[in-house]
Amino acid sequence: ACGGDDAGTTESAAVTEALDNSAEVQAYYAANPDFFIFKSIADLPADLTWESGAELPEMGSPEARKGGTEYRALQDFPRTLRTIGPDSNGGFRPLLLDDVEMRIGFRHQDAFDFIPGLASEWARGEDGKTFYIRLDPRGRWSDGEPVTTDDFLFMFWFHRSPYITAPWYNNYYSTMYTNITRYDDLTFSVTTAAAKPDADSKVLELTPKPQHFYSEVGEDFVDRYQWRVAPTTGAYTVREQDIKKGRSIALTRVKDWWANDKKHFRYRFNADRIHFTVIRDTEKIFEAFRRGDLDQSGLNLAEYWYDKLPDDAADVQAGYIHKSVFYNQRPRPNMGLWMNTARPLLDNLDVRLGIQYATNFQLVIDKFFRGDYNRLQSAQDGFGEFSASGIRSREYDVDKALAHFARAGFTERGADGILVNADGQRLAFTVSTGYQTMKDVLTILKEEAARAGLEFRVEVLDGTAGWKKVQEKQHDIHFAGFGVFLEMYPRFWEHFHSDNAYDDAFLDDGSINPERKIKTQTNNLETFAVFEVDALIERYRASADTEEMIAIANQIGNILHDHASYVPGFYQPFYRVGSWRWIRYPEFFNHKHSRSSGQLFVHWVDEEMKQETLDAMKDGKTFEPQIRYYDQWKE
Amino acid sequence: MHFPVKEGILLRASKSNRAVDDVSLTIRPGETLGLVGESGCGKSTLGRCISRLYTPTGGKVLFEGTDITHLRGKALMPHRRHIQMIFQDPMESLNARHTVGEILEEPFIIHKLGDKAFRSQRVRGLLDTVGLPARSATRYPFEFSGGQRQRIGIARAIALNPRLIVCDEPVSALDVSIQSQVLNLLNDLQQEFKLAYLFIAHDLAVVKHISDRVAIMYLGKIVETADAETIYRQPRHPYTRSLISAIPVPDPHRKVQRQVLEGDVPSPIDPPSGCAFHPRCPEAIARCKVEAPELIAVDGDHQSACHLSECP
Amino acid sequence: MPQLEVDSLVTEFDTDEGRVRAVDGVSFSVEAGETLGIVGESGCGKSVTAHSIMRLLPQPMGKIVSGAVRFAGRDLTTLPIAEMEKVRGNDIGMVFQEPMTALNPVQTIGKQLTEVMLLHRDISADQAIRDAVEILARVGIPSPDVRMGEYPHQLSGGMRQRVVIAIALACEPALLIADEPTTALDVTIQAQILELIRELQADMGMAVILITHDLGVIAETSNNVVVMYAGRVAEQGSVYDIFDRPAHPYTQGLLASIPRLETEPKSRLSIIEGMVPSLQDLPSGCRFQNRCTHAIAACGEQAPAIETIADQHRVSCGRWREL
Amino acid sequence: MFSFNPQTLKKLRRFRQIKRGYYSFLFLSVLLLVLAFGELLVNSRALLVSYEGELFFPTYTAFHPGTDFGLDYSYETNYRELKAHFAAQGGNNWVIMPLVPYNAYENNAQGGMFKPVPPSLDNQHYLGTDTTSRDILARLFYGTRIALVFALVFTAWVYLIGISVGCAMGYFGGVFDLFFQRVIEIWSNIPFLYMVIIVFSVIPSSLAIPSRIGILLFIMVLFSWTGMTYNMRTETYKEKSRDYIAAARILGASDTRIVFRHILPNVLATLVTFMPFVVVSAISAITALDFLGFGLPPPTPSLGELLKQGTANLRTAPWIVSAAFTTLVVLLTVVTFIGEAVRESFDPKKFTVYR
Amino acid sequence: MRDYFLRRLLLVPPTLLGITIIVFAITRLVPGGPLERAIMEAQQMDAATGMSSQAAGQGMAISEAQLDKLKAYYGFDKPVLQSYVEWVGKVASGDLGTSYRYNEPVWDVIVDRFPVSLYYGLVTLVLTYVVCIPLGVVKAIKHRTAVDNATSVLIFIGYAIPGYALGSLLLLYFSVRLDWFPMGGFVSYDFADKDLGGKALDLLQHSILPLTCYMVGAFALVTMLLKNHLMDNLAADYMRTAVAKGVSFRRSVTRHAMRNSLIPIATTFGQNITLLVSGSFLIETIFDIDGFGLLALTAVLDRDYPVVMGVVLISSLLLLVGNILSDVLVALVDPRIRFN
Ligand SMILES: Nc1ncnc2c1ncn2[C@@H]1O[C@H](COP(=O)(O)OP(=O)(O)OP(=O)(O)O)[C@@H](O)[C@H]1O
Ligand SMILES: Nc1ncnc2c1ncn2[C@@H]1O[C@H](COP(=O)(O)OP(=O)(O)OP(=O)(O)O)[C@@H](O)[C@H]1O
Ligand SMILES: [Mg+2]
Ligand SMILES: [Mg+2]
Repeated sequence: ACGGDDAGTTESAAVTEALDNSAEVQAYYAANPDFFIFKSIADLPADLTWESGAELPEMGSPEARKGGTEYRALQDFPRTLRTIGPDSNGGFRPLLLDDVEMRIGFRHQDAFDFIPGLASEWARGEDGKTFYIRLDPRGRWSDGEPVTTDDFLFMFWFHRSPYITAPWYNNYYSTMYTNITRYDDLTFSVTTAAAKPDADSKVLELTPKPQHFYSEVGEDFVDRYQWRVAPTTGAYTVREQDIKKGRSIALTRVKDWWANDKKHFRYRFNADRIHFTVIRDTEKIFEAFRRGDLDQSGLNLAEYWYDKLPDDAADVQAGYIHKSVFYNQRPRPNMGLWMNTARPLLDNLDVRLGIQYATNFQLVIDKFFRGDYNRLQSAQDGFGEFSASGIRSREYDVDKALAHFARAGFTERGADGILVNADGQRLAFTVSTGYQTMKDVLTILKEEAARAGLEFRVEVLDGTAGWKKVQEKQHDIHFAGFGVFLEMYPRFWEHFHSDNAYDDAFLDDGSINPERKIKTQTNNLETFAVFEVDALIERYRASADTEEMIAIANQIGNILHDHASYVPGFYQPFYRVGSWRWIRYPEFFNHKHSRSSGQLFVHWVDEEMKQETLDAMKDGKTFEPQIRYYDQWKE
Repeated sequence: MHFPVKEGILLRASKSNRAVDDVSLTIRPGETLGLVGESGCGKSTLGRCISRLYTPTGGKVLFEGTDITHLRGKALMPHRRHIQMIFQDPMESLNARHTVGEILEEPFIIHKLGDKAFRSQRVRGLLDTVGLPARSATRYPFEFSGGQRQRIGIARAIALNPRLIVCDEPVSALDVSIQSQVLNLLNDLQQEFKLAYLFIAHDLAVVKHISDRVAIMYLGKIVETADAETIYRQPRHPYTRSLISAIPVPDPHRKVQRQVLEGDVPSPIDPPSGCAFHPRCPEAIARCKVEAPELIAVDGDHQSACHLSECP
Repeated sequence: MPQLEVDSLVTEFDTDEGRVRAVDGVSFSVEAGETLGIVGESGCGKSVTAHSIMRLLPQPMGKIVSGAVRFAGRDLTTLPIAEMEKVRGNDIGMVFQEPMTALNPVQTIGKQLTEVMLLHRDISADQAIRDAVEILARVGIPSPDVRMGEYPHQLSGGMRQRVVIAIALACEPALLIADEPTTALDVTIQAQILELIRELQADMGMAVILITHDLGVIAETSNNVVVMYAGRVAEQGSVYDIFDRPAHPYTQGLLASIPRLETEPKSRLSIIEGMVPSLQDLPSGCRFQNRCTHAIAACGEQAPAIETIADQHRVSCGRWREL
Repeated sequence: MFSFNPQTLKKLRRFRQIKRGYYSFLFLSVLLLVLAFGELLVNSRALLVSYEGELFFPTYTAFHPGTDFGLDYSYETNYRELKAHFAAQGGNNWVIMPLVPYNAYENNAQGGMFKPVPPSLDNQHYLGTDTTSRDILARLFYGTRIALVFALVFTAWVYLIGISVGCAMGYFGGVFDLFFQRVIEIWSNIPFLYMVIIVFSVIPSSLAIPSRIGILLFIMVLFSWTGMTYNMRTETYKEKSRDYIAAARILGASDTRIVFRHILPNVLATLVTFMPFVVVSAISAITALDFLGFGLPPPTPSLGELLKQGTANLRTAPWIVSAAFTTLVVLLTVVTFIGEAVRESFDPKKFTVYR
Repeated sequence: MRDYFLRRLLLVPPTLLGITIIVFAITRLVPGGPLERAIMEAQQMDAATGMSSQAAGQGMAISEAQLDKLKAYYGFDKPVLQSYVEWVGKVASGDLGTSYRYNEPVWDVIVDRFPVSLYYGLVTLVLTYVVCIPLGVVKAIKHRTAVDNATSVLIFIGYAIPGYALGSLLLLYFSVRLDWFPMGGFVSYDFADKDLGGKALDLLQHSILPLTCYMVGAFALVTMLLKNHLMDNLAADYMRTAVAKGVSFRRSVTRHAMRNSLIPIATTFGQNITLLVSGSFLIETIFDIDGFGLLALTAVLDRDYPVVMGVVLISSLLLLVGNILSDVLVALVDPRIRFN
């Protein structure tokens, strides 16, 4: 009954141990009739308002030329070409899946609304949590198979399957959705668990899985699919012959890609080939770029932008290399100090407040990041109205810090200037981090904190050890940021609900359970447990009303600010690149939500210009230098 | 005394080096027993068994009637005082990092005798006894000549008033003109302290000069013992005879007819069958190949281990 | 004409403590077919004298300062090195003091033995091997063809010394210098080696210089004797002169101090008091004066010249006439 | 104990004659002395402050809050600013700063930025600053001090353990020896740096920096003591069979006496020759670990960390790598020269050829 | 002798067991294994790029059961001893397991790196011997002359310089400043497109700096070893015997002293064989050479324990076998050696 049955059989014939899971999949559908619902097209509700997002502006430039090869670097050869399962979450996955593979729809990167991808149109059901989708009949997998409803049904089986060894996916696809209903080959609906305001993104951002390719998914999925390239609906795929393990890999444009002429896509994915060389060291990547081995290089760090490739560098002045800054607006990674309030002293509000005032992030931003970065105001910045409570992070102020520390009993300075209390206890905390690169930041903070009589013992761990430490809640204060992506509203439950701090944090009456135990392996790094906040978070989670959610989010934001257990750090409000002249960007390219210049594939490689530039470099001919600021989204 | 020879993958002791094999001898109080033999025949090993540096594989060492063969630690301490040793290479036997004073003081410290003043007085006394100036105490061994170093070794050996001293080639490393000084000293000390010596050497002339009785050793066994005069006048064992004839005589008029022994000393790991000496023996008979001769008395105190000497 | 004539040989060493004159004006000569014995205490310069003859002094410390070594009419001390190489091993063979270290540990006996033959004699390699086997047999090594392929460590000390002798004799030299060839060996082996040298000398008619500190060996083997003390010749003469009529107090003391089989057991041996002075601080005048029972003030003033007592018998003592 | 031994004196004399090693030794001794009193030379605290007629010597005392000198803050006085401040006031107050008026930790932003600044006499950053505007000279200075102290303590421990185990193996022999030979073979084959890196992450950060350095030291010693045992074992074994030991035994000396009075003093003399090389390897190892980011906990000044910074900023701040490299190489070369000279003076090679 | 080598060989497996069990235990006892790494990668922001990729369900807590499943996948669900025994069992059947990081059999991962390290190892080894042996001879014969002193200073400075530190300086001057050599890597990115000559040139350009770093340290050891032993041998009695035979000085050095002096070099040869393949991870890091050393280092950093175990196993095996090989070599060149 599946579209890819034929292909599946031919494919599996080639493998020694052929497997065919279609029976198992069908049985699973049958065993979960509430989830996998089969109806006919006649059952489709009639009164739906179909949307197509077609009116949203085009992305990319009509000037873009197709063709050419772009040279990029990878820091690490992908550990697998699977996009799911162990080790699949590496730096190459966006190029296989997130940024390339077509979804039902995409958020337009300026407007928050959706543009169609695989779908031609969609509609929200009246329950607010069911979405009806009509697939674009042109939709094809890169192996020529059509994209059908069955690929979506299969997608649920696949993501819920234990074979993929990906508990987060299992979890997500089991709890976020309540059913998928098949109406016909191109029409189906998906229902989410709650009618949240952003339920549309939960559905529209789904990507199908080709059943004909995954027909051999079984116990040995992880190994069997390790290096197989799945057919894609997107513009780029990896050819077998381009996989040079450990050294290089390349993306190649799919021949006659079905969405070649589709609005929002026609001016994107321009280069014919994108070649990735593995260069482990960030320095070396930059050097390779400077030699012209690579076409572009990120210049996010101040030292690169100002020192290593300054505006007056010869190649920049000659116009061979262009520098660009793109400002953006999107949820910000919440880099900052997470205080473990379960630790002695850190359970004292005054100590925490003192730490807030004794932490000089502004200095780091001003002097270390050369004023490029912005101070975070809370752990939930960048969510628009959801982050609009107006709270400001506390400025460095030795006197205020000293005052708070004094209130906590720390009045005397020891011989080295660190405060001690009456018991002779020093005001000293370990500040750990898993980011080797942030060592300098912490040492600056340490020096500054010492003025306020506070000692930070800096501990730079390697990533894994650092993560383990916070997951086991062994830290005093940890410097980290959680990954964020483009979504509508911030999450509170993971970081601030008492469920993630203690087992049975409170007794029924809301008083503290004296026997509670710290819960490990959660993201509540502050061991934050406030009874009222629990209630707010629960309401927030349940709410379908945007306004209500905004109100609660801001309310929680204020409480968190007062609780002072997170010292907001900094964020980078832009991304910066250096690119050789032949890498072209659309004239007014900059999208509000984009997180990197390559994410949308709107640039193109101008081979003629490349030749021209190379010749010019030989002859000493120069061009107009180009240092561009795309600051329409600067806050 | 058998030294195991370890061989094979698992280092099992498959054979043994019978360095000293079934040797019986007695040393009477105040007497010198000379022990002569070729290199590697087991002289030192025997000496070291007696001074309990080695624990013999079999047999007994009786000292003044006490079996000291298996005594260890504290039990051995009283006997240690009474059996001392002088070594061949005086430099080797003195700790180069200690002053002569420290070296001579050590016996008293180990046996917890006297206080500091007593000890330094004894050190001076010892130096005097062996004919070294008192200021030697603050010097290091390498600042002395070979003969002087040997005197230091001797001083250490007599420090505790021992009754037996095992002298392991004490003069071999010394020059002729120095050798006589040391021999005289040893003789004087014996008179003065009523010492018994086991005097090991391979120079028969020296041995004869200093010994009351002499034992000749070949390949781990005693082949002949007798008092010093007898053994030169009437050697019974063919090996003894060839040894004596091999000694170069410092007299150009006496051109001796030398009886040169063929071949080398065999290895004690696989000694020849029968009499160990038979492959080199000029007088060997068929019986020598199969049967090892016993050490038997041939004439009073004179013992010999040769089939031919049994029925003279 | 004597086979070898050493004339006022002076050899010095540069050491950390300064210049040291190890051999100071030594003269002697050897006739073909004769044996010259050199005796003396350890360190008195016997080996240095021998090495000087062969110009085998360790470079860059050792140097022949003056004197001549005339061999078959040529002065070896001034011979160009290439010429000297032809003399060594070919005209003069040398047996060294330590048989244990004198052979290259990683070359077979055969190789080391044939090397000297191939260097000096115009023969084929095969011939050299045949000759080598023959000479090994001659020095009394059993199954020489097997031994040819063996390494020095597989041989006992006596065997090794025989190999060294074989090397020294391989080219039938006119002069053999044997530097304490038996010191490290057992009495019975020592007798074997001495016997061997004596036989070979008789066969080949070569001159032999035999260095030893064992007066017994000298008495048995030598025609003439040189007694050295602290780098100088104390006395020299025929073996009978030295043993019967020793003129130098040192020679006398030496002869008196050795225990002999005839001496009374446990009797006091006469001794030479004191010890050899070190070459760094030699007394002025006679070098033996500090140990000499007959020393008088004059001995400390001037070094005694070597004087001829009778015929070959010469002595370097200021008071030999009175004693 | 053996300083009066004429043999040792002779060795010392020979050592003095080896100019390269001897001058290196003098240099290192001076360096150690200078480093020991480094606070007087390289420090952000003033040597001497005269304030209102009273003299202050802040170098080795507890910190003086700004209020002590009439400033309005309670944290440690910034003496450089104080100096400028007093000068501006023009009163009788004055400040004498050390030669290099910076400590190894403070971020002294130049031109308002934390970034590497090239060497300059004007701002008294004689070797420039590192990426967070810390004075390179100060960091090198204290980094060297820590590296040297670390290496010396490391060497001491390696010797202590190596000697004890090796000596016991050589002395007791038999099963004990066999057992430890196995253990050591296994232990010494464990890749040292990898293990340090892996184990490194166990060091609890709640400890103060000195304790963490101590633990690092412990781990490093744990994985490197084996090298010493081989020599020690064979030396002991050799020494044990010598006659002077037999003599002591005949006198009734106990094992402890033999080991401590006789064997050790004799063996140690030869082991001394390895010491500088152990120091070299310790400095190299700790620098390599720092270079990889697994060494001394930040912000401890360290050569390896500077070297790492330097390599990351080859293009923009070549003075960092140059300074760190030069220091490291000079330090290691000096110790190597000493080592070679010590070896040479303990075991002079006779140069003799026969021509 | 045969017994000796057999015994040595028999001792290899238990030693390997000992080594691996200790390393295995350490990898288990130390926090932050591959499991944590997987979880971290799913959740923590990547500081370098300032972003994390988007994974469904990210940030959600996962249940115990699901965690157990991950543990099982990474093989962390069993007690140390049991998993060690399983590992040994697999190794015995020739399977080193699968790398967490490369998702390839560990053996393949390691074998991939061999050619690179082998290239550097071999070239270093050959160059070292080619340079050091003549140099050692010259130094021995010209002891305490200007030549000797000057080369001593040079090689000791070389000895003192850590290779990786030199590497960074060389990079600074020769690659960054002068642009004579590439910044690192084994070969250029476009190596495959070059012709044979171009390939050779490219390889040469890439190897000069790393080779320099590899060799500076090795020079001192081999040269001084040879020099000291040659000096001992020059002064040896058998040299006097040789000269007394009429052998010329030059011949006596080359025929007699040299062979004896090469014995200690043979002793260290075995260890150098290990160097052949193990490489120095520091130098490989600096020059970004994807060899065995870098593999080992990244495996440790990545907590890729199967690779760590594989590397430890193989390098220890090589070292042990190398040592035995050294002994064999020594026994070959030195007839005196009869191991017992
Ligand atoms: N500690 C030991 N272990 C094993 N074998 C030994 C030991 N000591 C001596 N031997 C062996 O025992 C035999 C006798 O040795 P010993 O030293 O007693 O001979 P020696 O007669 O004293 O010789 P020399 O005259 O050379 O001193 C020799 O074969 C020697 O190799
Ligand atoms: N290479 C050298 N360097 C310095 N001094 C030397 C050297 N060789 C010998 N001498 C000195 O020359 C003197 C004579 O040494 P020589 O070897 O000739 O003595 P010898 O009579 O052969 O003694 P022995 O009987 O011990 O062999 C000794 O004092 C010695 O210190
Ligand atoms: Mg002996
Ligand atoms: Mg000599």
